[in-house]
This record gives sequence, C-alpha cells and structure tokens, in this order.
Amino acid sequence: MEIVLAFTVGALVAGSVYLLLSRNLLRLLFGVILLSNAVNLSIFLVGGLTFGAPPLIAEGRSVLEAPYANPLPQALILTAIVIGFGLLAFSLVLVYRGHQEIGTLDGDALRLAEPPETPAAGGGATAIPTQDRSAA
Amino acid sequence: MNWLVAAPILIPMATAALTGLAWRSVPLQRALTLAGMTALLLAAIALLLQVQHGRILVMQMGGWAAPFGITLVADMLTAIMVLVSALMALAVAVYSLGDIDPVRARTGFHPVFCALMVGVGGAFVTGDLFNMYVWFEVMLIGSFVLLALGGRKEQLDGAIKYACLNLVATAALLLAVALLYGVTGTLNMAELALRVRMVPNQGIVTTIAVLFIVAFGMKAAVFPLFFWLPAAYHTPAVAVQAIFAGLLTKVGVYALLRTFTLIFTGDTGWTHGGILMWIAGLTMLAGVLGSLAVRDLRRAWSWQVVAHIGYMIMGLALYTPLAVAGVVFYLVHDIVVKTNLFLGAGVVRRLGGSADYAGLGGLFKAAPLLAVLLFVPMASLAGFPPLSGFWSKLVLVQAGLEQQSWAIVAVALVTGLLTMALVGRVWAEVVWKPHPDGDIAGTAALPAGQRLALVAPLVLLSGITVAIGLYAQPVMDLSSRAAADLLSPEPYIRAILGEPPPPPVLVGELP
Amino acid sequence: MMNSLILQTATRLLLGLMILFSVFILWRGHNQPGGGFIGGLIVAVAFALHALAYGVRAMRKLLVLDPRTILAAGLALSILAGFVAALGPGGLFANPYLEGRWFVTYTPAGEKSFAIGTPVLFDIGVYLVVIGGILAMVQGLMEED
Amino acid sequence: MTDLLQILAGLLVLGGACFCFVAALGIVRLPDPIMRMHASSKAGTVGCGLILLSVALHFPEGGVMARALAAIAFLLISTPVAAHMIGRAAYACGVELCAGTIADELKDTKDNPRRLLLGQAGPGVERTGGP
Amino acid sequence: MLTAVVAIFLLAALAPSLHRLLPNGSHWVLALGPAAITVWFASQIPAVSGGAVLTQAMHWVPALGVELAFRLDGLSLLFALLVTGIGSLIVVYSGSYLHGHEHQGRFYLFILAFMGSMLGLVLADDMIGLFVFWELTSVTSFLLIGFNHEDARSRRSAVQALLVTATGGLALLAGLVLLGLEGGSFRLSAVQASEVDLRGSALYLPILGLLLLGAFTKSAQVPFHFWLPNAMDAPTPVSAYLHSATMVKAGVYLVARLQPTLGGTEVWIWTLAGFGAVTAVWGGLMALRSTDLKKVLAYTTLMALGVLTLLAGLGSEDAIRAYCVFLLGHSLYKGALFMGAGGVDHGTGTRDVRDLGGLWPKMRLTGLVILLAALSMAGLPPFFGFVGKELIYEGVLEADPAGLWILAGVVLANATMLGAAGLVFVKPFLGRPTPATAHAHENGPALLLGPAVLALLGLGFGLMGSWPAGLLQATAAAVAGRPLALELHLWHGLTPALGLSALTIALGALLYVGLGPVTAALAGLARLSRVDFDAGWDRLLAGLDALARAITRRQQTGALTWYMLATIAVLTLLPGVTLLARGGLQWPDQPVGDDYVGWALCGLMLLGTAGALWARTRLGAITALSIVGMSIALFFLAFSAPDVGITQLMVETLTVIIIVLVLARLPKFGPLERTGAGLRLLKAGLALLAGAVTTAILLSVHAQPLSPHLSEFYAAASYVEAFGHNVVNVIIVDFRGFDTLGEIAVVAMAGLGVLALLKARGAPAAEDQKRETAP
Amino acid sequence: MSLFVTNLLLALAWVAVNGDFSLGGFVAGFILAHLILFLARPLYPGQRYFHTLWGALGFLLWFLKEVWVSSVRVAKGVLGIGPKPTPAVVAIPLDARTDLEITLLACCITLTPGTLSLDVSPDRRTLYIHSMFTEDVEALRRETKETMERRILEFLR
Amino acid sequence: MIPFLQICIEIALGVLLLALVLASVRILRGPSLPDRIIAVDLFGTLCVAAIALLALYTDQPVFIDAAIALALVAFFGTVAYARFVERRTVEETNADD
Ligand code: NA
Ligand code: NA
Repeated sequence: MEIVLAFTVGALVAGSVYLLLSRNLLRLLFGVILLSNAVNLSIFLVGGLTFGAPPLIAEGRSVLEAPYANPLPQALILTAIVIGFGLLAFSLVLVYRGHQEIGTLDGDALRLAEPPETPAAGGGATAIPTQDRSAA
Repeated sequence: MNWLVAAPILIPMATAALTGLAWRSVPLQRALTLAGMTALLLAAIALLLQVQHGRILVMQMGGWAAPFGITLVADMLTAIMVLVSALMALAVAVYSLGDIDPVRARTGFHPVFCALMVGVGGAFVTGDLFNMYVWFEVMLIGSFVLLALGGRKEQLDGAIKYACLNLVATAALLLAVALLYGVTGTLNMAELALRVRMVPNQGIVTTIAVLFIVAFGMKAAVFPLFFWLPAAYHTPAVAVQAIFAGLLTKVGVYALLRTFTLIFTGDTGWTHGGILMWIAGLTMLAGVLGSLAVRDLRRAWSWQVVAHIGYMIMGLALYTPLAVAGVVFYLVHDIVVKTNLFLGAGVVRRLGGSADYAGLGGLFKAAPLLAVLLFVPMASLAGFPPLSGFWSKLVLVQAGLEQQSWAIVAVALVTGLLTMALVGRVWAEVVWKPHPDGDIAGTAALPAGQRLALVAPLVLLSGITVAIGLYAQPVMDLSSRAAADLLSPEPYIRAILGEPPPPPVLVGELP
Repeated sequence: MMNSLILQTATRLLLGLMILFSVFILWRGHNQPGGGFIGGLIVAVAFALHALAYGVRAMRKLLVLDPRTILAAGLALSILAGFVAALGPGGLFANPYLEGRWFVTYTPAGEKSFAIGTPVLFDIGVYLVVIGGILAMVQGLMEED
Repeated sequence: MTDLLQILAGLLVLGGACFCFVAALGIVRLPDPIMRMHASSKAGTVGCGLILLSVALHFPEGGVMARALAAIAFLLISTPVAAHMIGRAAYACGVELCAGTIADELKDTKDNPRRLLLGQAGPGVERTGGP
Repeated sequence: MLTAVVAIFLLAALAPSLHRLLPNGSHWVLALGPAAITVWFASQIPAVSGGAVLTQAMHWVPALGVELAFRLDGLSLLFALLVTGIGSLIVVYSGSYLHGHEHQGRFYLFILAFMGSMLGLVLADDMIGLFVFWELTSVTSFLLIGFNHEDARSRRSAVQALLVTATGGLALLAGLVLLGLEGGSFRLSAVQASEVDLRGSALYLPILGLLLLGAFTKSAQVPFHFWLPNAMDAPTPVSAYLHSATMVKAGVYLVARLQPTLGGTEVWIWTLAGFGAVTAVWGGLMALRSTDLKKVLAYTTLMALGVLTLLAGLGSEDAIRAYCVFLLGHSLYKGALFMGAGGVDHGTGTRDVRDLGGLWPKMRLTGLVILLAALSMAGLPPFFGFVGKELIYEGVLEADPAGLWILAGVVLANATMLGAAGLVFVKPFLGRPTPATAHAHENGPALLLGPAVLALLGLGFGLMGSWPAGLLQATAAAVAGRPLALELHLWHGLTPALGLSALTIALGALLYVGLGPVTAALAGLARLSRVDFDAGWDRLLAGLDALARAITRRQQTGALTWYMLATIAVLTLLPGVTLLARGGLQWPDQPVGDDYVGWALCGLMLLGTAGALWARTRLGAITALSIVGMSIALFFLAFSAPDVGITQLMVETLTVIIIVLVLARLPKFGPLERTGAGLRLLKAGLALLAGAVTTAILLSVHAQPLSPHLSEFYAAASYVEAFGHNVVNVIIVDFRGFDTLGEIAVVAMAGLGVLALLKARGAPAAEDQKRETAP
Repeated sequence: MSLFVTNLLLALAWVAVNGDFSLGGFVAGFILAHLILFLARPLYPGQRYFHTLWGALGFLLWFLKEVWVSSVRVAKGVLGIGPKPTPAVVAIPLDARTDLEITLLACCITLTPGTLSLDVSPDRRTLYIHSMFTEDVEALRRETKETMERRILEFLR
Repeated sequence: MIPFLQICIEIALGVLLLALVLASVRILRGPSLPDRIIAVDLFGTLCVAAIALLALYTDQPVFIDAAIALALVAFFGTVAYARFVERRTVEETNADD
C-alpha cells in the first residue's frame, strides 16, 4: 500500500504545486492546504501502514500487543495538522484582509510593499511573461 | 536535571500566557513583558555560566529518557545564542515602550512578541528535530501576527507574501523531518547523529540533507529563497522589524549550523563544499546588490540581512574549526548589529519623517548623539575595525584563505566593499545631507519617557558592538569553544543518550 | 446570524449535548481516541453554531469570558501542569519539567482502577486553548457583518 | 443468539449501504437541487442510521450502543435542519426548480426567502432577530 | 607606545567637551598632548639611531593570535614624529582656522582620532593591528573630508575617498592574512626575520598584488589617484595633515615596510617603479593645469607619492636614502604650503590663483613662509628639498634596472614642481593685485606658527644636514632591512645628479613661463585621451547602481508567482538532482498491495485533487478539496489512526468553514486564472516534476528499514508508566507533551492574530500618521 | 415530569443493588420500575407521564415506519422505477405554536413521505414544504396537517 | 465475527466507496452552489457511515466517536455553507445595483 500512497502523495504534491503557482491568492492557499495534506500523508507513509490495528491498549491489558500501527507518526501528524490549521486560518484571514484593504487577490499585483523602484509595468524585466498582465 | 535549559522556552511562554490574561491592560502587559524578558536575560546569563566549562546541560522533558521523550540540551553554542537573543528581546521590549501604539498593544503585541521569543528559544535549546519544527512554527505564527499587526496596507501586502512563501518552507521542513525519521526511526538529534551513518543507502541521506538545506535555508533567507524577506521586513512596526532582522533568519542559520555539524556530515563534499558554498556566495552578492538598489533605509537594511547570512553560510560551508568559530562570532555580531540598525532606522524615521533617503537628512546637525549611535552599527556592518563586524569578517576571510577557497573569499571581500559603499551612501544621505525640509528637531523633541525608551536600546546595543570590537577575546574564545564542541560532538551525544555511543557502522563508501 | 427558527431551536437542543460530549471526549482521551484538542474543537463548533444561529453577541454573552481570556488561561494551565513536577520528590526542581504526577487508585486485586494526573491537567489546558483560539477566530470573522 | 444478532447486523449493514448508494445515485440523477436533497436527506439518513444500528447491535458494551444510538439521534435532528438551511438558501439564491414542478406556493408570497433576504439586507436596515 | 596611541584617542574623545569648556583656547591645550608625545618620540631618536628597536606587545584576541604589538624602528620613528609633530601644529592651526565653527569640537575629535589611527598604523608590528589602524585612518579621514557635510561635493569626495581606500583596504586584509599564513607569523618583524622564502612562494604574486593594491589606493597612485584632489573639499588643516604626514603616506609607509620582506624581485621593482613614475608625471602635469591653490598642492602630492613609490620600488641603497630624505622634506614643505595656502584663503576668501595677486605687501609673513616652503618644493638649494632631489637622481641613476624612461619621467616631474612652486608663490604674491585681494589681511600667530615651523625646518635641515641624518639613517636601515650609511650634504660635487638638477630648473622655469600654452596643451591632451578618472568614478558608481538595480529587479520582481516559482524550483531541483547524483534512488522491495479500501481512498484523493485543479468556481475548488481531506481522514481511520482521522475530519471541516466565512466578501475566480499556454505548461511541468521527485524520495525512504525501537517503547510504557490506553494520546500529552505545548501556542497565537487582524482596522495607521507628522 | 425522574432513580437503584453497571442492566431496571409505577399510577393523579411517554413511543414507531416508506419511495424515484416525480412547493398553515413544536414538525416532514421543509414564514404561521410526489396540493396539505401535525401536537401537549 | 457478517461488511464497504465516488461526481460537477453543498453534506454523511463500517470491519468500537464528531462538525459546515450562499446572494445583488 505504501507504494500506491507514495504515488498518490506525488500526485497531491503536483496538484498543490500547480495551485501554489496561481496568481489568485485563494487558489494559492488551496495549494497550501493540499501540500500540508500531502506532507501529513508522507509522515504516515514513512512510519509504515497497518490496516485496522489502532495503537490502543485493550481494556485490562497493560501493554500494546502486536500487531499495532506505529503510534509515533500519528502523534506527529496530529501536531502537524493542528499547527497547519493555525497557520492556514491566519493566512486565510490575512488574505481576506489584504483584499479588503488593497482590493486585489492577485499575488502579482501586491506592489505596495515592493518594489517601488521598479517601473509599475515591470518593463519586461520580470521573469514572468507579461502577456497575462492585461487580463488582470 | 537543570531547569535552566527549559528557561528560554518556559519564561517567555509564561510571560505570553500572563500578558494574554492581562489583555485589557496595556501598562500591565508592558510591565509583565519587561519583567519576563529581564528574567529571561538573567536565566540566559546563568545558563552561559553553567556551560562555560564545557558542561552540557540536558533535561529530558517529562522524565522520559532520550530518545523516547523530548530532550532539551544546552551546550556552548546554545547558551551563546540564548544569551544574545535574550539581550535583543529585552532591548526591543524597552524600545517597544516608545514604539508600540496602544492599538497594537491592545490587539496582542505583547503575548505574540513573547511567543516569538518562545519559538526562538525553543529552536535553540531543543535536541529533538520534530520539536525544533514545532518551535519554528511557533516563531512563524508569531512573525505572521506581528508582521500584520496594525493592518496597514503595505504591511498586509508584505505579510501575504511572507506568509505564502513561508507556508511552503514549513511544509518542506516538516517533510524533511518526516523523511529523516523514515530512514532512521528516531527524532532525537543525538541519536540521529549516530543513526544516519547506519542507513544502508547514504544517497538518500544526502538527499534529505539537501532538503534540510533548502528548508532551513528558506528560514535563513539564503539565495534564492529569500524573496519573502525584502518583501516584508520593512513594513511592520519598528520594534518588530528589529527583532525579526536580529533573530529570525539567524535561527535558520543556527539550525543549519547545528544539523550540518551534528547530523549531516557524511557527504560534506556535496553538501558543504558544494551546495552551501554556492549558496553562500550568491547570497552575499544578491543581498548586497539588493541593498544598493533601494533608496529606503529599512529596505537597505533588509537586504543587508540577506547579504550577511551569506557570510555565515560561508563559514559553515568551509567547515573548519576556525570557520565555524567565525560563524558563531558572526551570529553574535550580526544579531546585535541588525537589531540596532533597524531600531536606529526607526528613530531616524521618527525624527526625519521618512525612511526614504530623499526625505531624510540633517541628523548630524540635529542629533549628533544619535548619529554616533547610528555610526557604530553601520561601521560594524561594513566591517570597519575595531568593531565586532571586523573580527567576524577577519575570521571568515582567514578561514577561507587557509582553505585556499579563493573564490568565496573574493566574493566575501567584494560584498564587504559594497557594504561599505552602502554605508557611506547612507551616512552621506541620511546623516550628513541637510534635511529637505530644512532643520529638523533632534531627539530632545521627543517626550522624555519615549526618548529614553527609544534611545536606551541603541546605547546598549552600540555599546555591545564597541565592546566586542575593542575586546573581542571573550566572544572569540566562546565561539572557538562552541565551534570545537560542534566539530567533535561525542560529548554532546553522550550527554544526551547517557552511554558511550556505539562505534559508527559505516556502510560502504560513496560513489 | 441566520435568522432561522428551526436552526435556533435545534441549536438550543444541541448545544448542551455537544458540550457534554466534548467533556466526555476530553476525559477519555487518555484511554480512547479523543482528548483535549478534539474535545475543544467540539465545544468551539457548538458555540460557533450558536453564533451562526443567534449572532455573535449572543454567543459572547453565553460564553461569559472573552475567548482571549480562555485561551490565555488554557495556555497558563498547560504550562502550570508541567511545573507540578518541580515540587518533588527529591526537592524543588529536582525532576524535569512535565514529568507526570499521578493520583492512582487500585482495586483490591492490585489493578489500577482510576488514575488522574498532570497530563490530564495538561490536556485540559489544551482543551481551553483550542476553545479560546477557535472562538477568537469565529468571533472575529462573524463580527465582520 | 450472537449469530442471529450478527446476521441481523450483516443485513442492516447491507441495507444501509444500499440506501447510501441510492442517496448518492439520487444526487447524481435527480433533476434539481431540491429534489436531490430529498435523496440525500432521506436515503442518506436511513442508510447511515442502519449501519450505526448495526454497530449498536454488534458491540455488546453499553457505552458503544449508547453512542451509536446517540449518533442516530443526532443524525435525525441535524439532517432535516441542514436540509432546511440548504433548501432555504437554494431557494434564496434562485436555483431553478425542475420543469416538472407543478406548483410553487412560496414564490409569490411575502415569505419568499429571496425577497426577505434581499429586502432586509439593504443598507442601514437592521435585520430583526428571531423570537 | 600603546600609551601614546591610547592617549591620543582619549584626548579625541574628550575634545568636544573640552572645547565646550574652553571655546577659545582649546586648541592650545589639545595640542599639548601630541606635542608631548612628539617630545617623547624625539627623545628616542638617539637610541633608535644607535640601532635599537623598541618593542611592546600585549594580547588582544589570543583566540585568533592577534596582538597589540608595537615596534619602534627608524621608519616608525620618522613617521611617528611627523604624525605627532605636524599633528600638534595642525591642531593649533585649526583652532584659529575654524574658530567659531559650530562643529569645532567635533573637528578636534576627528582629527585627533585620525592622528591616533595614523600613529598606531606606523607603530604596529602585528599585521592585524596594522590593518585595524589602516582602516581607522580611512574612516576618520572619511569623517574629516566630509566635514563640510552640508556641501554635496564634500559628501561625494568623502565617500569616494572611503571607497577607494576601502577597496585597497580589503585587498590589504586578504594580502596580510595570506602573508601571515605563508610567512608563519602575523608579526611583520617575525616574517621579515623568518627563513621562509616568500619571494619564491607560489602565493608571492597574489600576496604582492593584494598588498600593493592596498598601498596604491591609499597613496593615490594612478589610476587610483582621483580621490586625492577631491579630498581637498576638506577644511585646509585636514588637507595639510592628510598630505604632509598622514593618510596618503600610509601607502608609502607600507611599501617601505614591506620592502625588506617582499622587495627586490623583478615584479616588485617594475610594478612600483612603473606606477610611481606614471603617477609622478601625471601629478606634476595636473598640478600645472590647476588653478585652485589647494588643487595645485594636491597634485604635487601625487607627484611626490609617485616618486616615493618609485624609490621604494627601486630598492637600491641610494634609492632608499633618497626615499627617506624626500619623505621628510616633502612632509615639511607640503605641510607648510597647505597651511600657508589656508592662510591665504583665510585672509582673502579665495584660493583661485587667477583671483589672487599682489598679496606681498599685505601678508608678508604668510608670503615668507610660503616662499620658503615653495623653494624647498622647487628643489632649490639650500633647502632640504634640494637635498632630497639630488638623492633621488642619484638613486634613479644608480639603480641598475632603472631605464631612461623613468629617469626622464622623474626629471619632468621635478620640473613641474618648480613650475608649481612658482604658481603658488609668484602669481599670488608678486602678481598684479586683484579685487579679491583688496581686503586681504595678515593672519594671527596660531595660523602662522605651524607653517613657519615647518618651513624653517625645511631650511634648517637643508643647511644642517647632520641634524636629521642620524634619524634618517635609522629609517633607511629599516627600509633596507640592513644597516645603511647616510650622510646629508648640500654639495655632492659635480655629479650627473647636479646636471640633472640644472636641467630640471631650466625645464621648470620654462614650464612656468609658458604656463598658458602648456595648460592649454594639457587640457587638449586630457580631452583627447578622455581619461577623466573622476567622471569615470561617477560612471562606475552609476554602473554599479544600475547593475544592482537590474539584478535586484530581476530577482525581487514583486510578483508572488515568480517568488513561488523560483522557490519551488529550488525545492524540487536541489533534492531531485542530489537523489540522482548521489545514487539515492531505490525501489522498495515489497508488493504493491491489494488493499482495495486504500486504493479506493487514494483514487478519491486523486479525484478531489483533479477537481480542485479544474474547478471554475471557488466553491467548486473548496468542495473538491473537501473530498481530498475527507478521503485522507478515512485513510487515516482505515489504517489505524483514529485520533488522526478524527482530528483531520474536524480540522478539514473547520478549515472549510473559515474559508466559507471569509469567502462571501472575496471576488470570484476571474480572468486571473487565464494565463498564457506557455506559462501554464511551465507551471504544469514544474508541478509534475515536484510530484515525481516527492514520489521518488518517498519510495527510496520507504525502502530503508525503519527501526521500531521508539514505538516498541511506547507500546510497552504507555499504560504501565503513563497510565493511558491510547498510546497516541499518551505520546501527545506525556512522552512528547512538549510538542503539544508548542502546538497550543500556535493555536493561541493564530486565534489572537485573527482577532487582531479583524478588530484593529485602520486605527494603528491613523496612530502612526499622527505620530509621524508631529514628533 | 417528576415521575420520569422517579423512574430514573428507581432504575439507578436497581443497577446499584445489582452491581451491574451496564446499559442492559439499566434498561432492565428502567422497565421494571416503569411497570411498578404504572401499577401504582392512582397514587399520582394529574400526571401526564404515561400519556406522554407512550405517546412519544407510538409516534416514534409510526415515524420510523414513515421514514422507511418514504425512503423506499425516494429510492424508487431515484432508480427510475415507480411513478414519475411530480414536485411542488406547498404552503402548510400551522397550528403548532412553540419553537419546539414547529421545529419538530419541520424535521419530521423532511424525514418523511417525499416531503422537505423549506422554510417557516417570519410570522411563524406557515410552513413551506417541497414535495416530490404531489398528486393533489390540497390533499397533501390536508394529509400533512392531519397526520403529522396532529400526532406531534398530541404527544407534545 | 461470523463469515457472513464479514462478507456483508466488505460488500457494504465497496458499495459505500462507490457511493462516495458518486457524491464526488456531483461535488465536482455542480453545477449550482446548492448542488455542491448538498453533495458535500451527503459526502459527510457517507463518511459517517463508512466510519461506522470501519468500526465493524476492524472490530474497534472507538471509531463511533469519530462518527459522532464528524456528524457534529459536518452539520456545522453545512449551516456555514448555507450562510455563505445567502451572503453571496446579498453581496452579488448589492454589487449589481
Ligand atoms: Na487523543
Ligand atoms: Na523507512
């Protein structure tokens, strides 16, 4: 199963990267969601997959009896999920407030903080092709 | 059992909780923060005294022996970093008395500032890689909030870019930690040091190491992963800029320094001499050119943050005792100077009404004392002797020349020269040039309390810079010992795992 | 707020149940899936539901405490839970931070029948922080209207 | 007795799964959103409920049974409320009812959710609270 | 010696306060310090002349082997005397010159600090110590040159001087470190005395190049000379000091200091001789072209520096003798001339030769001083300048490799000195009176003392060659690295040198008489060759700026997409390449697995991902992501992670709720998503690559055996030691409870942050505005 | 409802006496206690406990039957067997007054015969429902009021 | 566990996974906002069912708690979606004015 999951995670990463490269900040954040999901799955994967044997010590027993799933990655994922949620929630609200104040969701149009030395149009100096600028 | 090891986390965290409880009262929050940061400083001093004779303090959290629980550990390097960051925290806390407006204070500046210090301290003292990830995240969310606190347009603009890029970095770091666990089965850094050598496939270890370079490198703002820094660092409140510039990227450097002396030492030709070396050179050049390209004091300093990260990476890349000592020294110097520069820029902006060179000037006439206080960190930044920056550069240059790494030394020197160009220009434009609006008021025009809060940190930090410059021996000595400890980590490992480490099993030679 | 009679009535019915369930989840977290985080989330969701049905102001009134206070108190509690270990045995600060201190009862047969300790206290802190944190977000977002 | 219970549980599980499938098929096949909601709210609830019931039968512990029944109860309360909320919202946002709809007694009344929503949400007008 | 250096710095630190206490007499008090030190150094002359060397050393940074080591030999002593002696005269002079200037106290601070740095520089034996003082002179001279800081030209000149000398400084640093490493010690004297054959070392050329770059920039050798005339924007006392005894002499000092260690090779001789000769001629010619008195003098300094470099390069016995004598002579007359010129400026308000004339009746004393010094500069007997010039000719003639070209150059350069001497005295004092000189008045004693003392010394040393001979002999010995006899006579007999002197005088007179045509020719020449170094400097800086901007604009574009693209590319390529290059790729040795629940859930994840990618609407994307999230939760549950599964479900839902709560106010997906096909392809390519690298790394990691020691411990200890049946929960609140502490800190901060973002809108901005406008 | 509490207490006492803390034990105790109280009902005049409890039980059984029937009907509709759907939105005038009554009614309507509560009018006098298989609007209105609403009000009042 | 129940559960799991796919199809296809929301709501309910099935399949009753928790938050999610639809309706209409 790990092999299947490895390919799935790869696909999730590919999808998330494509979203991360969007100009729309919301889509970018969707990419972040996908990415953190993929990473959590990676933690799960490297710890080894075990079907249907949760690491719970049965009532009346004092040790966990094999087979059991590796509990450590689970604990790590739990922490990672919660942390990821905190960061993401804040970022979402940040983007929302950004839209409220600046009036755009276009990551490439955020030019208040930098760089004012650059001519506004970018003058073709940027590495991103400019043909899509007019659409904004 | 020494609770001092946990102090860098527990003291600011308790302070954060208390200031959070006191969120209705700004004066109370301020008092609590000052008290907390003072306590942190005292604890840091005590910690340094404890480790100064080569002792390594270890605390197994919850009493669970390594590698099963989380280990906190303080060696010389940790103690130095904790002390310097505690000093900065106190300085910035004092500065914030005169800088943070009531609105920011009421909406959580103090607890979040303390939480940021929790993250910084945690990253320094932890001996567990996943735990380090956690503290990095604490630092990250703290920086997100502090960056956006106040909600001005350009702040939000910068914060959005900062957040988006750092979220990716964070994911990369977590992935790297997970992968390392996947090949070694442990998260304890001391045990990792032993176990990475036993992985049958050393190629995958190197790959993970490179992933760590990228992940930590992003935190450290190295080329070409620094975009978030110049995009955001100049936007928040001055106190926030200062603590960011002083500490955040350096934590990334610390993490690189720790992991790439303790854990990833199996393929130094590829990781250190190869990737890190290139990164170092390009970071220096990109940073310093960036600082010359802008016409705004805070942005110039932001770019300088990047440039000087390059020096530290260079030291790590050279990977000799002298070079690593140089990195430690550089860390100490750079943290103090960068904090000072941003604080100074804040006062300059307050007096001159702008951060743009064009809108500044007249300081030499209006505020000579301030000019002196600016001169010290600027000259130190440029590496003029006998200030702290000179020694750090000297050590790295010497280490590079010893290794006959001509190219990186040349880049370092050119970067130093361009930094001097920047400093000369800033001095001429900001300090010497008459202010475009005619004469401006000096610091005397500020209310007395505010003046004290704003200037006292500058005096303290400039004093440190001068002191280190004139008498570099103590810091250099500590740095050398820290470097020696880093390069022979057996005592560190033994202190944590409690038993003589088994002889490393080397699995074949690399192709 | 949603201004729906049906939702409001259902919320009134569910709120108490959800809080009860969350305490249950929190309490048995040490032995079964659950714990402070999930429990806290359920409470937060319950109050958020209330906010959706009746508006944020009503929710804040019901909550009595400001989310920030809850959150800070939770953080303080979790930190304190770790400090209990400092009291001993073996003298002040002789044991490491976060070391568990347990109150355990045994059955006549010598088996543990009931155990409560500082990790549980710690988990309660987590519970409070999650409630406070999420409700702070919800409050902020819904006050936007 | 145990075997009998298990056979019953098995049948419940099968039935539940079938209802779940029907619900899913319903939201794919039925022509308009409100119709689809019929499928999801009824078949979904029944399907899920049956499976939970089977769990209640299968595990002998009282706690499990109580929780399974509680879950069913919660489902029975929450699903219709959710359906009401979505239905009202759907109506308010103006989805088209399917062509075969024979009557719409809500559309032209003052109670039309869309009208209420838009009328009350105008600037400066405070929406009146519930009872 | 350390005491002397520290004392001067202390004096510098006290100077502003002292000046505030004694606004009218501070210069006399302050001058006492350097004067006393001069006396102390003078008292060492007999011992040093006798071959003694005073040393003093103390640890500074032992961890680096850096010491504060001082060494007083003939060379150091000569320089120390010049630095402190002329320094004290300058302090007195500037007290009067800058009287009433609002920053006079600061001026004392800078000039004394400069003096201290220069003194340290010439005394230092430790290379790092030498470098420290070297850089200090750069910094303090920067502050001095920019002293008239409200004048844009001053600021430009200061920065220019700083950068040019700093360039050399950094080269010097590298050179010194290499020299130290190669020579086995960081003590100059130790390296000089050591057995190591530096001249044969593979690093000889780099070391030499770096060190000479340092020396040449400091002593303004062509083509690094352009900063020196611009440095004339400094107040006159500074110029006088900079040119006579300090700063520019540092380079010349360094060359002499290194002569015994590195000198004598072909490269050394030809490099120094070549640069020196060119600089000498260039300086002389440019002096004739100038009309500003100070500029004239500045260019003559260039000439002198060129000659000194040339002499140090030749390294023959006579050349070394000439070096020592000319060094002293030049310092005396140049100090006097600058101060005199300052006096003229002070008395008339102008320094332009064209506006000056007929000053003699009004400023006799000043005129006399300038005359004496100018005669010495012109190299006429019986002045010390003449002695120096004779020795120069002898040195050049004697030196074996010195070619005719160099000889010609030196003669020409000396001739221009004569012309320049005429320029500074004849025209201003004897020429026709001008409107500018109508109200000229004589200067007070403080302004006359310094130049007079120096000018008289120039005459006295010329007449009484035995006075300085002992000291100069010790100097020569230090430069040569071995004992060297030196006697000074006005009359050397009928030597070729005398002939050359006569030729020089004739040529010089010709130059002065024909000044008009010569200047025109020179101007034409300069235009023709377009060698305008000063403008070149501006172009260099502008080019640097443009380069910086271009590079910065290309990387820091401001476009988030680009940042993300670059970041992810690095994140993908570096590990990817490493995986391949270091042979890390490995396929796990296990069956793919036939667990259909897992397969199906993976399939659902993929379905959801595809949906999120192709979604046209925001809600479409969000709901598609919900599919992914819930499938992952089910996956966790199926593969034995109930806590994770529940948490994932709840967090997933909560995330969606938060998105939905903010979504209503955000715009729909719009034209932003329509990008060019090429760009889309690039993004898709990178995405696929990232996915492939991830999969490859995960598979390779999974192929490694996983040590179970941690989970085994948790399985055994969870209940027995930590009283919990749920192992995962026990890890979270106990074994790794510290992680959770950090985790809840994150949640808490996120909550606070969201509230802060949403609650405090606009208010701080207004607050900041208020504060900025009314400080 | 004090009888209900008494019933509960008796059940708990039974559990305690038996030392059997399981759900089964509790249910057994509850039924036993209920029987006892039922036999002793003349002691508690004016109590509607038995009426309510049995009414609720009866309603629940009826309701579950309706849910089943409606689900099967919807299932047929989904699968395309049985009659073609004839949807309609119908207004039902309400006799139910309290929040609980209205809510319960709306929920039950949603869960039963091809009907779905869409909204309650702001004046709380009309419930709008969507019906999937509508033969006659008036018949639907009448049927809903007389079966569903009557039964709910019966056991709630 | 008797084989019959085992087989029933496995078949049911398969059917349920198919149902999840169908629900996904509606989520992805939309077309209207309420369509997606209904489908997500159903997806949540199906997940609850799947979790209950997993409890049977793995013989771990603890999964029931997951089911309850999911039912709770899924309900809240649906209400939030409904609110979103109403808000958006208001916003868009206002924007058109
Ligand atoms: Na738990
Ligand atoms: Na593995």
